[in-house]
Amino acid sequence: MSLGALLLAGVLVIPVGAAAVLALLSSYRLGSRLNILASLSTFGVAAALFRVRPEPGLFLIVDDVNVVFIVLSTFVGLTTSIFSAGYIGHELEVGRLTPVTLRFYHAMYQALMAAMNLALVANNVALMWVAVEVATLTTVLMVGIYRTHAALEAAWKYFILGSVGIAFALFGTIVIYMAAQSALGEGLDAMAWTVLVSESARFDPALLNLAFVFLLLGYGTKVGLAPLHAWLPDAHAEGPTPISAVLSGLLLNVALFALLRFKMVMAGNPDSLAPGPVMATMGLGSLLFAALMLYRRYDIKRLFAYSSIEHMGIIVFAFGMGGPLANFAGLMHMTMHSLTKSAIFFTVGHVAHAKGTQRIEDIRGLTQSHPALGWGLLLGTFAIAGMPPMGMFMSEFLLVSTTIARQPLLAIPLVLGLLLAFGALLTQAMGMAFGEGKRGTAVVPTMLYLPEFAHFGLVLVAGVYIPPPVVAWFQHVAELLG
Amino acid sequence: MGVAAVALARLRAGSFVVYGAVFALSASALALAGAHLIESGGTVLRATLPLGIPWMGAHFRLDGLSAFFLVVVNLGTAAASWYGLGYGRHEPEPARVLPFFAAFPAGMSLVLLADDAFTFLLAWEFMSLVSWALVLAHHRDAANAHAGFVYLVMASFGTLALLLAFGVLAGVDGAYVFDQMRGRRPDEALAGLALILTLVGAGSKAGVVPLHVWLPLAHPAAPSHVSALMSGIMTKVALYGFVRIVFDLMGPPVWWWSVVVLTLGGASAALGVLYALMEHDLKRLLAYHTVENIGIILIGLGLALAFRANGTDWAAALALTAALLHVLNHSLFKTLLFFGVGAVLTATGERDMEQLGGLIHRMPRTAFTFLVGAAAISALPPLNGFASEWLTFQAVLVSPQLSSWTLRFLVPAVGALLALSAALAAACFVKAVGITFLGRPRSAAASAAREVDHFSVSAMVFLAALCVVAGLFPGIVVDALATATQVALGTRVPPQIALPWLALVPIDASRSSYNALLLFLFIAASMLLTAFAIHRLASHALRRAPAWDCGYPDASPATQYTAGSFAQPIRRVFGTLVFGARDEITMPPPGDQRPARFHLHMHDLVWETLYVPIVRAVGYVALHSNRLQFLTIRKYLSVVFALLIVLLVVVVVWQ
Amino acid sequence: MTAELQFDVAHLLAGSLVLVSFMLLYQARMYALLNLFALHAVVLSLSVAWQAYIQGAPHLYVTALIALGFKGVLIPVSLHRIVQQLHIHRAIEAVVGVGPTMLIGMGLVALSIGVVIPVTVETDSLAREDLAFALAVILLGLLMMVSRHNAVSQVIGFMSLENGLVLAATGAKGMPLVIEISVAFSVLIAFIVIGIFLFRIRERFDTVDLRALDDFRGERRLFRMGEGLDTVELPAVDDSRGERG
Amino acid sequence: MAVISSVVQGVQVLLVVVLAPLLIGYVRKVRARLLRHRGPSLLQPYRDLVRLIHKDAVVAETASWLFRVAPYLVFSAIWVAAAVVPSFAADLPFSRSADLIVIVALLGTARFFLALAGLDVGTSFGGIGSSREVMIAALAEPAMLMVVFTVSLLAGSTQLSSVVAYMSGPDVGVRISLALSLFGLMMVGIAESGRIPVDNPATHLELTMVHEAMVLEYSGRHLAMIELAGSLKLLVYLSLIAAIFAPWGMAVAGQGIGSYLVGGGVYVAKLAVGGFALAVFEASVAKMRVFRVPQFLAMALMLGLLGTLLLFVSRTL
Repeated sequence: MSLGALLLAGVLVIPVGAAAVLALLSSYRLGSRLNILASLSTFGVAAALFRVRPEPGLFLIVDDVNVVFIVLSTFVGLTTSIFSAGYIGHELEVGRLTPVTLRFYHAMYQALMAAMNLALVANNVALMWVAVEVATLTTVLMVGIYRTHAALEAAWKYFILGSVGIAFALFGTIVIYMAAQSALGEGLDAMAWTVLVSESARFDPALLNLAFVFLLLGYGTKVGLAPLHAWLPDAHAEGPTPISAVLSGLLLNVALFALLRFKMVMAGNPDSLAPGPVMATMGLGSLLFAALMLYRRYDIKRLFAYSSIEHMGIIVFAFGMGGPLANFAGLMHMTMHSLTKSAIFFTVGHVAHAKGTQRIEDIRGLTQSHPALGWGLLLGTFAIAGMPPMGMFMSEFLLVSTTIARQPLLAIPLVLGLLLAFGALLTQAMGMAFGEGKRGTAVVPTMLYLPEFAHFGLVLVAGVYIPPPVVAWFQHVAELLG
Repeated sequence: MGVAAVALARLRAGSFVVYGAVFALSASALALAGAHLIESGGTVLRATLPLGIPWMGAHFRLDGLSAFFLVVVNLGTAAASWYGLGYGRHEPEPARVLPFFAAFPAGMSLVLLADDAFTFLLAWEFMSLVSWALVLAHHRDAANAHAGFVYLVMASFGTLALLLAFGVLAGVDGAYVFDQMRGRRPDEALAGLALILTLVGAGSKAGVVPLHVWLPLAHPAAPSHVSALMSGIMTKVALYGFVRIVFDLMGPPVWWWSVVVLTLGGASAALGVLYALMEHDLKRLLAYHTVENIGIILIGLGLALAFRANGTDWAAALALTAALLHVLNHSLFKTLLFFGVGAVLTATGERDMEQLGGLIHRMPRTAFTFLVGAAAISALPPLNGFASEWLTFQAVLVSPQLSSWTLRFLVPAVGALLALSAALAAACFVKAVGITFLGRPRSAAASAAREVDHFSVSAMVFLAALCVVAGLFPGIVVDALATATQVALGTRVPPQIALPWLALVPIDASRSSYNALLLFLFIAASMLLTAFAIHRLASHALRRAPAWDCGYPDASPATQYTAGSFAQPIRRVFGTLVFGARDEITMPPPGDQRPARFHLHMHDLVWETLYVPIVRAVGYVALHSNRLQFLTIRKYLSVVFALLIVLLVVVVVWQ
Repeated sequence: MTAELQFDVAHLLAGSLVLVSFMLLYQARMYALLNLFALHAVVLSLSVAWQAYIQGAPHLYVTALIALGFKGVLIPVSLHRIVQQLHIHRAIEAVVGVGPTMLIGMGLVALSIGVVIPVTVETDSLAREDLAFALAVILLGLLMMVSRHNAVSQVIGFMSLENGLVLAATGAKGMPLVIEISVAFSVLIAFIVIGIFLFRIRERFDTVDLRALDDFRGERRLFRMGEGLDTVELPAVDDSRGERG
Repeated sequence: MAVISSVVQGVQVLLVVVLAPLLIGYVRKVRARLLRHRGPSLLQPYRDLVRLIHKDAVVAETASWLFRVAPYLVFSAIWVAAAVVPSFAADLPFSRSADLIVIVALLGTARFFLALAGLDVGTSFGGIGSSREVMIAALAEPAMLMVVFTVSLLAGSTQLSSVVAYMSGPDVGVRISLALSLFGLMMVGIAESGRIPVDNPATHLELTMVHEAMVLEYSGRHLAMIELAGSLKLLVYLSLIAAIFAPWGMAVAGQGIGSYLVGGGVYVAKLAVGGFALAVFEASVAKMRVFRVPQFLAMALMLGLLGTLLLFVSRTL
């Protein structure tokens, strides 16, 4: 068993094992420590995958397409675990969580990590489907963890819509298999994504189209594209903040990643329906809709949940546009968004603790009362709005400029959406950051700022400099996406 | 960018060090840029860093044009930081000013040095962001928050427009480096689109009507030395963007481009000064004057475009030189004037003219420098403001060279607007100086005012001196501009330095010439002569007595003319048209005890007709799109179902 | 036995599954609905078993057994008990009348066939026909979910949808992981049923017993669940936050 | 050569100052005669000036240094402008240093400081005066610039000497534009030098006065300076009109002393005619309300602009 295979196994086994142990562990302090430790080791192993890779198998694979996302998700998993260690302590004091639920919480957290890693490294489309479903179910359980009516409602809504999405995705997968099986014959080959991509030219286009429609709707529900987004805001708003961070930062990415793999399959087959226009339309729709919804938000977490929808819209639009520039922009935007948005949710969690509320009206003058939080929130808002020198500026630069050059008419709604969203976020963020702030409210220990500012640091650097290997991977994926 | 690094590194050491460092750095940068502008003779320095867009890198370039604007930026920055050494002490929350003050000039210089679209826009937006933070330095004031919001939204709107323009110029294969763009020649329609987008983008930052609404809100909100930078310098950086893109990057112009530019310029010039006349808040007044002067510069640029499209490059060089000269001059006196207002603000805590008066007795130095600045901005010879407007008029008078009939009729009309705005500007500054500094104090604060610290005063004196020098020796400045016009047009105006008595002869002597130095000498000489003669030959006795005031003087300062009453005649002439101004007087019948009341109703028509509807529409749609948030799960499922059916039908139809 | 006999039987079974879906759609009484669903499951397991037989794929028998035992027996019984315990209305009120529902259903079947027709028949037509029927069953199940107010009938709609999935999965020759998938789905459905039981859902999914709305946060203060904005008074388009000032 | 021309320049500089009061006295005299009065003697303005100069100046306590400097500044600005306008001889050395636009601007400078001085003491009258003054100027200056445009577009130069050369040359025909701008310039001149119907130099009635209200606080030598400056201004406008629209008989360098004498005679004759016309006009119209003045000047502005635009038509026809 080669080193690469060991590493790959590590990425999956460590979280699973940790989940088992955490389920048994009663002390929550120990639990949170172990949680961090497990995430750290997972991240270490994943980072090692940059250097050594296992030879691709029919079930699991590590290649240019997913390695960046594996490392990214394990990294965000690590920082989130650090954040949640501080966060749940406060939750216990307030009494919204009990040690028992915390046991469950930690176990689920690691299970979620395992599921997402599996979804990323899966080469077998059915396996990927299973992994995504497991991830969804775990998040459903965690969203409902507060047992409040609102939380249960959110979880239930998420669950029902999610299950329908899962069913669609499964049907799509089956049809893909049928298409492949007629060309490649029965067996695992017809489910191995690598084979699908390379052979898709020989598949039956009609079946591919049918499959893509269902896959788009199925995984699109997870991505949170309007009008399939209904679960997303409530799930973000009512669940514990670390989970909101993971949802926005990682799960959306994973679902989108699954979608991308099938887009590559479609791209391989000239006769099949071009997925581009459909995706571009849905992306623009989500962007505009979410941008408008940002204006009348009263709950800070819901606000940023809608901004996630908006950005998923941008990304899907980018991939819908296609072409080297737009695809590169989309990939870059995915990465930047997951870093930024999770960092924003960290900040929001602190803010909610410091001010004791999630209502935007009740949060005022942060830069005065909690400078680090206030400026952090502003920094996050600007990063998410694509202000320089943050990373999203580069992706939006590439996307907008290539759009006007290729499809001038599409540039209008795109720019309109960006501007609307920016205006909304700016009003809300300025209202919270400036003005007269009440001092004396709870203070947050500086050490807890570590994760968010680590993320912001990365985003800032990426805005002006991306290491060449990452660029090479992105460009390779971009060309695969066609 | 070095400015930011160093200054931020030393931030902890307090405001003095920061301002000192910024001063030192900008002064040295000024020296370098100036040296390059004069000595280099058009050589171009390039640098490429492995930053920015990976496969492209960040390109930087220093040529005559950017060198000239670097001079403008760093001159203003040096003055502002020197001024800040004194003014900054009164800052309640320096931590909200210092880092951004240090980063702001860095952003502007970066814009000037950028040589690819990405770096350019990055620096551009960074500049907006930092200045936004400065606008919100006093964030408790709700008005400032509003100003900051409007400003940043307008700024990012402009950036998006520029981004689109670059997208058009860069084409499908993304040629973002400026050299590649120069290489490509987009067809006429696309180039026109790019021009409009550039005009919107750069114009929204420079404050071109009707995109100027943020300017009178944001500039006053910031601390005064920052207002000076924003109003005097940043708007110029925006114009640099316009010149760089339109003259340098885009291909040969088409005649109708200049029609657009000239129209907007004329509108900005006239409307800006009218707004300013109606304004009694000193900083807002100055901000509106920025709109006016940007309009004047834009007229120059439009003429340059027209002549270039017409093939008469010498005239284009003249017009562009006039515009650039005015860029420099306006940066000088606008910075000076904002410093003066800042001094008044520190001395009295008042920005509202109606509360001021008589300051010339309390703060003579400030008053004098402000007077110089006012005379310069009102284009009075022999100061610098007149030199550039004179050149612009000369450019207007070359218009018979144009072949397009539209332009032949448009240009004199624009010239009329230019003349009108010049006259109104003079009126406006008679008001500003007269009500603020002359007469009798209208409030206790004004009568208790004291002259400000030496740093501030010396900064103002320095700028005032520059205004005079640049006014007396325009020829030298024009020669220095030659390298800049070379970059933009490939030609220049004939060299001036060799002319007798340092005259200014843009075309040839029989056509027009202007000699500020001689004029100044004559005026000074005759003044001294007459004064001397009269004092010597006739009486020089002087008696002080109470004001006569036609026989019935009134001690109360309230009986003086106020800014509002001063502007009333002009308001009656223009206001009803432009602002829908309506004054309503309720005069109780004789014997009635009630006091008579006077109400003035004015509307900002641009704001009300252009912006309010947009805000309303967004609010409405946002409100009503919320219905989608609260459906039942079954309804959401139905939506999903419907979408599925639609997509399936699409597939069926497509197959 | 000849190919066409195999084909005919498979066709028959799949077709009858669609038929049962229609009956589900038509059925308006609770217990009858449950029995019909049991029938649905039985037909499914039969067709799966038949597929196992003709494809010679023994693992499909497992799937058939799971379908029969879990969905044919376990779920219907538990649903019976839930209906009794929660005193759910015996009559199911539909959103749209039966007639229109039927028409829509017809349209859906036509659509699914239209989608699948262009598939070039280098694959054996068996898979193709199966696919068409499976798609029809799925769409009908979804239609049932959106056209019924009653929670139980919505669950049943979902499960019939899932039956369609299994039908498709088994129809695809030699598809791996079919068992895992069916197990996974059974888990999912179990979750739903338990959820209904836990949350005491009487009528609709989204009314999770709204008796005590005490600690509602965020939007809920201004917007009540499941209601449009029209019934809720909002601050007028407010410029105070700086759009206009 | 250069010596002669600079001597001539010097003569002109002195001549304008000497002639200005006489012009005022002449206009007053003619007007008085038209109104069947005898009127004061032609030399009365000189006497007034001398008297004022020898009185000591009374300055309000609230006045600042600006108040005392302004009169000299105003006077010398207008004086320089007067020295540049060709009166009896063309292309003098000064004229190279300032063209028509500069002349307009010089008058503007004078007005700027005078208006400031009006505000300096802080009385209501000064305020009325200067606010009305700048309102008038805000329309008069662009109108004048339009006239300048027409003329210099026609002559292809803003240089007065070149303009004179062109206008006295052969290729200037009778043009509608010129007529329009002549009227425009006349109206501007009337408005700017504060004559009836725009302003009444002889009144102290607060509702009507503009210029007088502005200088109300002045006395002694300061007042003398301002009076002299005012009369110079009138002279400037008259000689501008003369130089542009009636450039005949003007001496050109190198024709010897005789031509200069002739030129001087012609110049005085032109002034006499202009002053007479002004007096007749003033005697025949009534002072208009302050808020009809803008319409009067807007008319002038329209005339100027119209002249400029028609120029293109007539030139291409």
